[in-house]
Amino acid sequence: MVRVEFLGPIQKDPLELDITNLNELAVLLQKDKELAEWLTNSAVAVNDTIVSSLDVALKDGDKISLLPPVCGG
Amino acid sequence: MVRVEFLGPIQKDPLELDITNLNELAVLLQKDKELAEWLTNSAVAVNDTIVSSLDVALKDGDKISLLPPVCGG
Amino acid sequence: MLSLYDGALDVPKILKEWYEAEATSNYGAYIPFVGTVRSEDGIDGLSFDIYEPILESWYKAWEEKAAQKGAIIKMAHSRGDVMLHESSYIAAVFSPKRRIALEFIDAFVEDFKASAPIWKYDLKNGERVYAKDRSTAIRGSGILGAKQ
Amino acid sequence: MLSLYDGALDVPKILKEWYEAEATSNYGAYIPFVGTVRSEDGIDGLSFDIYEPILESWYKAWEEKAAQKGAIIKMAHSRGDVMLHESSYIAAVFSPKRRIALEFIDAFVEDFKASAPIWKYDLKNGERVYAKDRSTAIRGSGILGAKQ
Repeated sequence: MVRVEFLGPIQKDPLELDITNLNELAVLLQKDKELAEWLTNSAVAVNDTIVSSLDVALKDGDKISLLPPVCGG
Repeated sequence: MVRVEFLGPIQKDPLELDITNLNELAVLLQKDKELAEWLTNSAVAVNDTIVSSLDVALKDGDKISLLPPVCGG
Repeated sequence: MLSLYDGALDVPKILKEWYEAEATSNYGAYIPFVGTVRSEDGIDGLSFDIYEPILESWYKAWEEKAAQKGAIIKMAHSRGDVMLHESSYIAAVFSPKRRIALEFIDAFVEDFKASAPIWKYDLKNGERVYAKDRSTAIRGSGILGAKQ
Repeated sequence: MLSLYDGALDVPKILKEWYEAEATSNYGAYIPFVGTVRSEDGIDGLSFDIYEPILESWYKAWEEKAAQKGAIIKMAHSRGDVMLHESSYIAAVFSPKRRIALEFIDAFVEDFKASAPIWKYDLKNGERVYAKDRSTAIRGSGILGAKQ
């Protein structure tokens, strides 16, 4: 199982999913219409490291975070 | 008479000179060998405004300042 | 040093602590950048969410960039609500020479704005509204939105 | 505001006074640049001469440039001796937005270094030696040296 967290303004509870890579995650999340815009403008971190492609294998216990557009300061 | 002041590290007392323009001042100061280097690297102000050429007429009571290389901060 | 505070920053106190902490470190230049909540669009204040694990790794990478130039950085940021004319952000650089400090503070603050995992909300009429229009997508965003 | 002090600056006090003076002026960005005397070449400290009439007109021109961008500046500098690890210079900009503040502090500090009528001396072995090699001729210098 991997855990998926939605950060900042994305109003969605964490998910526990049985997936092995980020492509599977994309397919699953794209079924949720409320996430559509967030998927196009959020960055993705695996175990707190931002990744730049979906070619990432996942293992049991991994944490995935969606980071929507930021504005610190 | 105009007054000529030497600022910062130029170790020279002020002069009171009877001149009518900066060209005359250049001729006079160039006779002082100790000033030779300062004349090449100092800026010139007339009544506290820096000037960019010698084509400046002087009148009685004007103040001329020589400003050697600076390093504030 | 990265410090997070609940609510507004005590700017004079933080600037003084940082200055005194490096008083004998032989840095010739100290440049803090202080961000303060402005009155605009009728807001009462701002509010911030921070995701600390990634903020810390982002900050650590900037510490290393600073070290390569013989410089150090410090940063403070608010969590939660910060009202009008209060300050929520200080970033600072200390370096031996001024050019490095002037260039570094600019790059550090700009990358903070573009990359640090902090989300801003307007406090207005008792609501907390995501400042979507002023927010920036982190580089590499959108990969989950591409059609599979 | 241009403030000249005999000897070292009380940096925390000045940064606090400036911050508090503009606390409700609705500036989003405050960037002070602090210059501190570094230990190098065996000096005991630095010493400064200032020619105030031209410093004031130079400063006034920068105040006007700042006003054109909706910003304000403040500056403090030491006269006379400032010892190792003490500070002699603070320049600051306040502006509504960060880009203007970041660009302005850089231009303001660099022009200060190139143009402000202040002369620096090393304090070393009880002597006060003009820091000739670190000094910059003001733009337009040398006109009196040209052969007539």
